[in-house]
Amino acid sequence: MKRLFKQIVAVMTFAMVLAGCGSGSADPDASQSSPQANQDRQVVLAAPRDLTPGEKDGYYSSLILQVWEPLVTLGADGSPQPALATGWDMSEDGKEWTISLRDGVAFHDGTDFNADAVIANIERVRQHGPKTSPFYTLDASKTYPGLVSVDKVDDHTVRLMFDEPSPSAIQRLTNFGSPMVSPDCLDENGDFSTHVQGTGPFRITDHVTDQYTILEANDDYWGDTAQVSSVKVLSMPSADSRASALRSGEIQGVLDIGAILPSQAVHLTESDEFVASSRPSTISHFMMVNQSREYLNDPRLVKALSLAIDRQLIVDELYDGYGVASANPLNASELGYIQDKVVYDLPEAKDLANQVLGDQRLSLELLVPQYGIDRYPYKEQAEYIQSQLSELGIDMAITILEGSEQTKRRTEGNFDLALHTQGMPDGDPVTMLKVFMGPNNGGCYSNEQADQLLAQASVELDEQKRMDLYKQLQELALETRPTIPLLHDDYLIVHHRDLEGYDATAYGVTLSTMHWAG
Amino acid sequence: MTTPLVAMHDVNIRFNTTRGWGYAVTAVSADVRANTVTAIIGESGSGKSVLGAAVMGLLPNNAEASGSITYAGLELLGLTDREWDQIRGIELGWVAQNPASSLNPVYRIDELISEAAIHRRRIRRRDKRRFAADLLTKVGLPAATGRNYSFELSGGMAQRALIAVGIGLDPPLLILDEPTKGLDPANYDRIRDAIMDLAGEGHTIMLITHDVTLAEQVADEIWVLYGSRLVEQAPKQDFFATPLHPYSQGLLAAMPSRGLHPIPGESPSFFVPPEGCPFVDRCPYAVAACHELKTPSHPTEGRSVLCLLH
Amino acid sequence: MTNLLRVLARHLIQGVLTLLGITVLSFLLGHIAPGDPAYAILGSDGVTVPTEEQVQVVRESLGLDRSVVEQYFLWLGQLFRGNIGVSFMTNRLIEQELLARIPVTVQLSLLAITFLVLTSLPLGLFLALHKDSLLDHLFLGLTSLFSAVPGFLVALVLILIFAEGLRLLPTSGLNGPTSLILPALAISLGSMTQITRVLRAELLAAFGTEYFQSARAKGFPFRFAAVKHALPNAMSSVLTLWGNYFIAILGGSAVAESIFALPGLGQWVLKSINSHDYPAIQAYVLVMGVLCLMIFLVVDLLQLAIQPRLRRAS
Amino acid sequence: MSRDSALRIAAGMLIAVAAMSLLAPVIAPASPIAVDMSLRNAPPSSAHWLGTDTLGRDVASRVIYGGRGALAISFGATLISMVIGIALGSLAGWFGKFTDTAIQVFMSIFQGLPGLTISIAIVGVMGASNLSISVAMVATGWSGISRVVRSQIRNLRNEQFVEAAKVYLPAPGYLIVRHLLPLTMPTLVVLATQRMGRMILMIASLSFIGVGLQPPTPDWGVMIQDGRQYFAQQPWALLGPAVMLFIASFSVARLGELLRDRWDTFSDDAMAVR
Repeated sequence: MKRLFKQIVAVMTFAMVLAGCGSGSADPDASQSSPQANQDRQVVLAAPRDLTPGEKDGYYSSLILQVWEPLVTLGADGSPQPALATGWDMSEDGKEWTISLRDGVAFHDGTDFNADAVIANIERVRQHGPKTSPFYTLDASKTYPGLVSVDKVDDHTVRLMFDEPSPSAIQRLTNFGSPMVSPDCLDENGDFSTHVQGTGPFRITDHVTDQYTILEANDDYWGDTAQVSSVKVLSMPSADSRASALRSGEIQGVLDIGAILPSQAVHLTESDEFVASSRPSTISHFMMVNQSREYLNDPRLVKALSLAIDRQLIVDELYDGYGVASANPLNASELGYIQDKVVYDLPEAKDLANQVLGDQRLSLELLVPQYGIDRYPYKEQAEYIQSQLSELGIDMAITILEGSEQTKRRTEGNFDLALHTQGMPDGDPVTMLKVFMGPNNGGCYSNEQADQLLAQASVELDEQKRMDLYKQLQELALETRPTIPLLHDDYLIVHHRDLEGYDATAYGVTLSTMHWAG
Repeated sequence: MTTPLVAMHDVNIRFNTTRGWGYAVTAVSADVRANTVTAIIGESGSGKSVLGAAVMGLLPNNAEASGSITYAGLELLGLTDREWDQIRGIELGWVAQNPASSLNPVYRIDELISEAAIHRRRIRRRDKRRFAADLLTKVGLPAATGRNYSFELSGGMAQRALIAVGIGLDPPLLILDEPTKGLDPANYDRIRDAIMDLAGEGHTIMLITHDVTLAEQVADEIWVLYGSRLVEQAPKQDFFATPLHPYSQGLLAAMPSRGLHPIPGESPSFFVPPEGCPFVDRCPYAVAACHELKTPSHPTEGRSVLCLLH
Repeated sequence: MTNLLRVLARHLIQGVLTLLGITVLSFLLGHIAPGDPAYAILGSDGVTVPTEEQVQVVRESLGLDRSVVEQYFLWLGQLFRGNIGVSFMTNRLIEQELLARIPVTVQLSLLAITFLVLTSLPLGLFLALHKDSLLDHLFLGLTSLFSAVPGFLVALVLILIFAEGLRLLPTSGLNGPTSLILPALAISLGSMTQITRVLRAELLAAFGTEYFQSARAKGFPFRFAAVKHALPNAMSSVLTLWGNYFIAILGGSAVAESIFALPGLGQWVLKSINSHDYPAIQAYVLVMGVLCLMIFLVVDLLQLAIQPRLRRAS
Repeated sequence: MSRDSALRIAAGMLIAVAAMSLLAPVIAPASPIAVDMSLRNAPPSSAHWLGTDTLGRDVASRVIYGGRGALAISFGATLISMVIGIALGSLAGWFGKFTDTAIQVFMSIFQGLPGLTISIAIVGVMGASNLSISVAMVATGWSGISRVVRSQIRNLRNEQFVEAAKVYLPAPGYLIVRHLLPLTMPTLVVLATQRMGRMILMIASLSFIGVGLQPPTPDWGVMIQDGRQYFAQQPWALLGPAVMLFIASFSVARLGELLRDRWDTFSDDAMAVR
């Protein structure tokens, strides 16, 4: 008898130990505090990806966590605005830029932000670059093309010397173009030895890959300090999980590109428990066409593909109006953007397709990146395109691939069609246009006129002439279709009504002004 | 006349089976006197094991029992589970039919022997080994057998271990169901002696067996069951000297010591409710009236027989 | 004791044979995969269009030009040296991925198995003791219902009720121990009803045995005899069957990890599929094979514990 | 409810589901793949009995078509699994010694891994298609059947009538097929139905986690996954396929249970839902 009970008790205790670790231990951070000090209560947010890729990443963490700050940021109209740099001016010949730096700013580890720190950051990118990252590649040849030297004028002024006129050098330094981190947190090959020590309103105190990042407010921030003392940012790849975490009160808000699907935002904000906030974003959505493949090298078929897709319908129905339908590869919030009138003409598309294919059916493969499904309605978008293309006599198979695998297949030219998002790395329109019209644009598009215009625009000193060159480039793109742009989306976030001061910006959220409702 | 320990009056037991009612025991009335060995003999399917199970209250749940069985004056039929638990083991001891499947293979023999005593706080767990050892030696087994499991014992050893288990709480009434079935001669004698010792120590024994020779050697009283009815009841000497019921005579004639003469014919079906004397179809002296015979007659003191001849 | 060693030896041999079989299966999987590993490796380190010679060089280095059998032993050799291979996707050694992810899947499956045992033991016993009661019939109906509901539907319902509805448990992700409760329930509920039904049937059979009857004859109340005498015997016959349910739960963890976004083996293999990372899929099959063998071994050891017949029989 | 009437109901439900899937082109009210973006997530109406999904496709038609893939594959794969299972099972059961151990080891590979793991690996490597899913289903299906057939053939082998038959029927193959297998037929039918029920669930699970049948072919598992996101506005996009999936697998599983009880044969309980 005794032995049997002993066995049962053993099984029970073993199970209790296991289940014990399963019993809900109270979450230490969410300590319920008295009303007036409730700003100490930790805010929990979720993003579709890990916003802190860590030490091997060029930036360590994303700009939107406001841990590190750039020299220059982007204004609403797409023009450069002062951040850590207070002002800048260009020499007559456009080869020399003098930048004045903000005074009285310190990194989180206490070291001063001054000319030497800026030079160290720029040298880091030039020597150890390019540094890959899920955000943007930190690459000196893209951010400072033709940079000869950078030297210190005084403690708070630096001068950049270029070997050719660089009128849009400052645009290229916006946001991800110029991350300023403390030189002491970098190791010998330009990677991070500790959490990134930036100058921003938040500092990182803890991080577990693919799970969460914890931010604490930086009390001696040069600007107005953050209103909440602690933020926990979870990494939740699946859109359904983020929506259901909002509904269950597990998180108070979402952030980063593709934070919430438009349809989920519409549904969540039906009740007044949740509030949505959106602004035109710097992200555009494309359908890349491999114009080296048979039939796809025929511009008529590419035009047919473009005409067969009702972009306005996609924006209104799948993105619930959060976005701008457009065939222009340049992002809507970019300098010199021309708002084009989208054309949807299925009959003409059928006619064009018929001219190219005759009555035989063409089978193609559309590559859909997994991040597209996690952040955007790419699944419905793909199936919509599938049904439209079947009207043109094209049987399209949908293949879902991990982001990195899809990028590899695109760079190898091993694809027919591919849905793809492209952010605006910096304020310079030429960078963006080069991605699609430049030499290795992955779509095997080549056009001398485009190359010529691009070369001119990057050195043209006169601003008016530069804007005119941008206009010609966009018209050329609309005419020759290097790729099939679909829309520029809105940066859309949703948060619980208990959280105030939490709004969308062109690229990110207002983390520092966020606070608990009174 | 010693007082009857177990008194059965008009006991009927039938089973609700998928093929309709099966009649196992019909209108049995008889008494078991204290400190005696009553042998209940009959061929398999005559209802003797069912009668034993009824006294222990261990009938399967599709069985229906009527009439009265009293133990020391206490009516057993109709006791609640709790009441049964009070008397089983302490008052009534049960030694099942086949030892191999009646000893739980998961526990050692000493655990099986002493678990009831420990459960009723007769002994403490610490004394388990000694308690079992005493009982094992009593039934002629080495004390070390206690550490074995049932599948490690031979048929004879298992049978004696089962007896040790049954007499664990020294119950006044012991019911042994076919204790000698399938045993080799050596073990047969040991079991027979064990039964006689138990009787000697004052246990009242109901011995259910098809082995007439065994009954002859150990029993004080003989009951003969046939076709679910008690066809004859008599003290041993009278029974073996002058068996009255034709079936009893046939039974004795079939014994090896008396020439192995088989009884012609088939035994009655389990599903046919018995009318009158169950032996009527095979009885050389059968007459029409035998079909209506209901009550046994009592030719002499302490004997009864269900037959018109007496 | 000799029996214990003999059983363990038998198990070891059987396990090794099975594991070898699984390595063959996982090797063949890698082989029938479309595409050429050489291309995949070349493609991943930035060489835009690998030239024919380069591909040939890599093929030699991978031994792809030798016979299949030779390649298998070459690959097996690598395996024994602990080098499961490099994942095409992340270029990281697969071991690093495995070491990070195996604990999650094991914890999830263990918790699911614990739920299973903790509910089916008492429930099976209760239903056997209350045979044909209303609850008994209700449960039997529930069992055939549950056997038809897939794990992922159970998960969706659980999320709707406990996470979003009652806000008791996290909806997904792995932050804190409570996030394993719902996924574990999702993958074990289906099997829970099956196992309880099987245990109930075995208990009812045990109630009919002679050793149970003689236990009752000793005056033990029905419940007491059921626990002490019927349950161990019933357990010994259902335990091997339970082993199969535990294997099913281990497999089901892939579904739970995909719905609840748990960074376990299942989620990893699904990601690897989306990047055609065949070495990762091979590694997944191998690891699951090893985990299953462990479960079978534990089940057999438990069998030895509760069945003296196995331990002692000559 | 008597055993037989339950049997008839379960069989009836299964036949109804099979007929629905087979006659889908005839009975479906609309095309299952016609996209109509202007009518997204519409509630049930006379035109669309169960409303429309996120792309404006008719949910009712997609539910009716949804079973075709799963039922066809699970039925086909069950048959093939039976053939392989019986062949190898008989070989192992009849010959014993070397062939038996060899086949046993081969079986232990597929027994030693969860069905879902094998399926994910096969479909993952071969790419999601009807062929790869069928191969996966056969790979996870045959070993259970072969194990049962082996044990049955082994028991029957030393029956007297088999000894006698051996005299005038030297070729074992013929003897097994003509004499032994018919005896195991009830068990095989029970196994087949249980196996098919599990396959229907497995295919749906594979589709749900994204390795199953590919769009645009309508499939219950995929529809349930897609329907999750718009569950609040249009619950039928998820409930429709979920209910049909349940009915299909419940009727098959129940049929298996009832046949098992009716013929009182060995059931495949050991093979849990893989």
